Amino acid sequence: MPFLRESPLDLTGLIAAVTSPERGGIASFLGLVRDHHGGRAVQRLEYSAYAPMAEKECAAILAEAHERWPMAQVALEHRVGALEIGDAAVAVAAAAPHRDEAFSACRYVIEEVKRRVPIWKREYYADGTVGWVDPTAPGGAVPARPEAGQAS
Amino acid sequence: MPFLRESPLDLTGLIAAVTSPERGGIASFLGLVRDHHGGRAVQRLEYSAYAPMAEKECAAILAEAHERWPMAQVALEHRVGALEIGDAAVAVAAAAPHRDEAFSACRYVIEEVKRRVPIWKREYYADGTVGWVDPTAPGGAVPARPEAGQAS
Amino acid sequence: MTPTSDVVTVQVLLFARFAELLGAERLVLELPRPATLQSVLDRVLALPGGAGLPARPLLARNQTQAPPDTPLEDGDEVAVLPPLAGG
Amino acid sequence: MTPTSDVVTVQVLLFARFAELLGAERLVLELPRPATLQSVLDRVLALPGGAGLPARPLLARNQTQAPPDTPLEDGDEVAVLPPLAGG
Repeated sequence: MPFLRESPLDLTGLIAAVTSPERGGIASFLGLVRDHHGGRAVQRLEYSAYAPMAEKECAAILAEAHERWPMAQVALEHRVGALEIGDAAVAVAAAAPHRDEAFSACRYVIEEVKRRVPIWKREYYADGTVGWVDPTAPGGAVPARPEAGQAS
Repeated sequence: MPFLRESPLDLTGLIAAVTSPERGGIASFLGLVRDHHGGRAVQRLEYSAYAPMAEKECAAILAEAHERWPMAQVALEHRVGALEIGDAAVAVAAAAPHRDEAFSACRYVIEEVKRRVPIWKREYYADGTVGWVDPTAPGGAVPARPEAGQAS
Repeated sequence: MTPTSDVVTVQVLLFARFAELLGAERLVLELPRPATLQSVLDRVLALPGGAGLPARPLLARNQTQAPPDTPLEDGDEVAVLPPLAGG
Repeated sequence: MTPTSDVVTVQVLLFARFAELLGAERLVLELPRPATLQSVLDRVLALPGGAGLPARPLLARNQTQAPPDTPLEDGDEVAVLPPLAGG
């Protein structure tokens, strides 16, 4: 079961995968491609990944969630490749007997995915420029200068 | 748009209703009917409501969420009537530009629904008894004595 | 009924276990002025089956939760609410 | 290559903006023993385009993040990771 997907994500399927008669609370998260970023209009984007490491990190994150919330069952998918505005980039579903565990496990997984999984995002802006998103950059994640003419 | 529903809940529809190109983070919660409660096997249950007040409370809760997280859009449904194990009893979807607001708004709404909305749950147990769930009862929500012979 | 009537007539709604205990989902009560939610509760507790209710259940006036000392007007809708169990 | 060889050969993977800056997604480097992730980074920073990289990027050895002083063995897979942007 790869966590990285080249086809559209399926939150309903993830929810079904974690549901059981004992686990009555299901918290989920869906991250969609927004039409703007740092004040710039985004038209589309591409996610790329260091796939083998990304798969290992995702598995490790789910194992940690299961260790911290043993009653919780969590499923995760991350899209890679070309995405349009409104497409789901990441989906997490966490089921547990009680909602507190479900929310905590869901939140833990999405935070760790953002923090640890080697995935990169290239945004294509409405003005024709492109940029690699850098969440660690001071003053915003979007490159200050257009990169349209940059060699690749 | 009534919040109380006599037909199956539709989380996918709720998510679609709150989604927009600016709101890229969607947190949701689904509460399903579990097969046990307080150590007793549950076969099915019935939710009843003080419908006009329940509708007003649900609307008030969403208005409060919108006031606290102005960028968030939240949708809510609660099932009433006869439910089977695994059926969705409550569904909440909260979309916002950032996941922190989405999770906070989603959590706020489900907590307030449980705290304030006049809805009652009658459980039918595997041993043939029935009971009204009382979350405020000391030592558990399930009636200690069978009520099978009780007049209604 | 004139504005100077010395009684208020209210509709009382009972739900779930309370409706079962009292064998009714709806009552019409006439109460001497000044009437409050507590006046309704006292009457309900004194009805057959009323002893099974808690001494301080949640109360609502016109579909909004309210404290027992809330005054009532003629035509108000009062609800006596068992412990909530939604969600 | 024998166990006593005085060099280690590692594969270096570059991603996203770093791959663009260096014009390559994969390098094979021979490094004198003892080699560490820092040794790889020093070499990468000295390549054409390497000056555009940050001085302390995230590094991974065999698909696990590791600190710069991590020793390398022959055949290791090293990755130089731009700021992560998943989720």
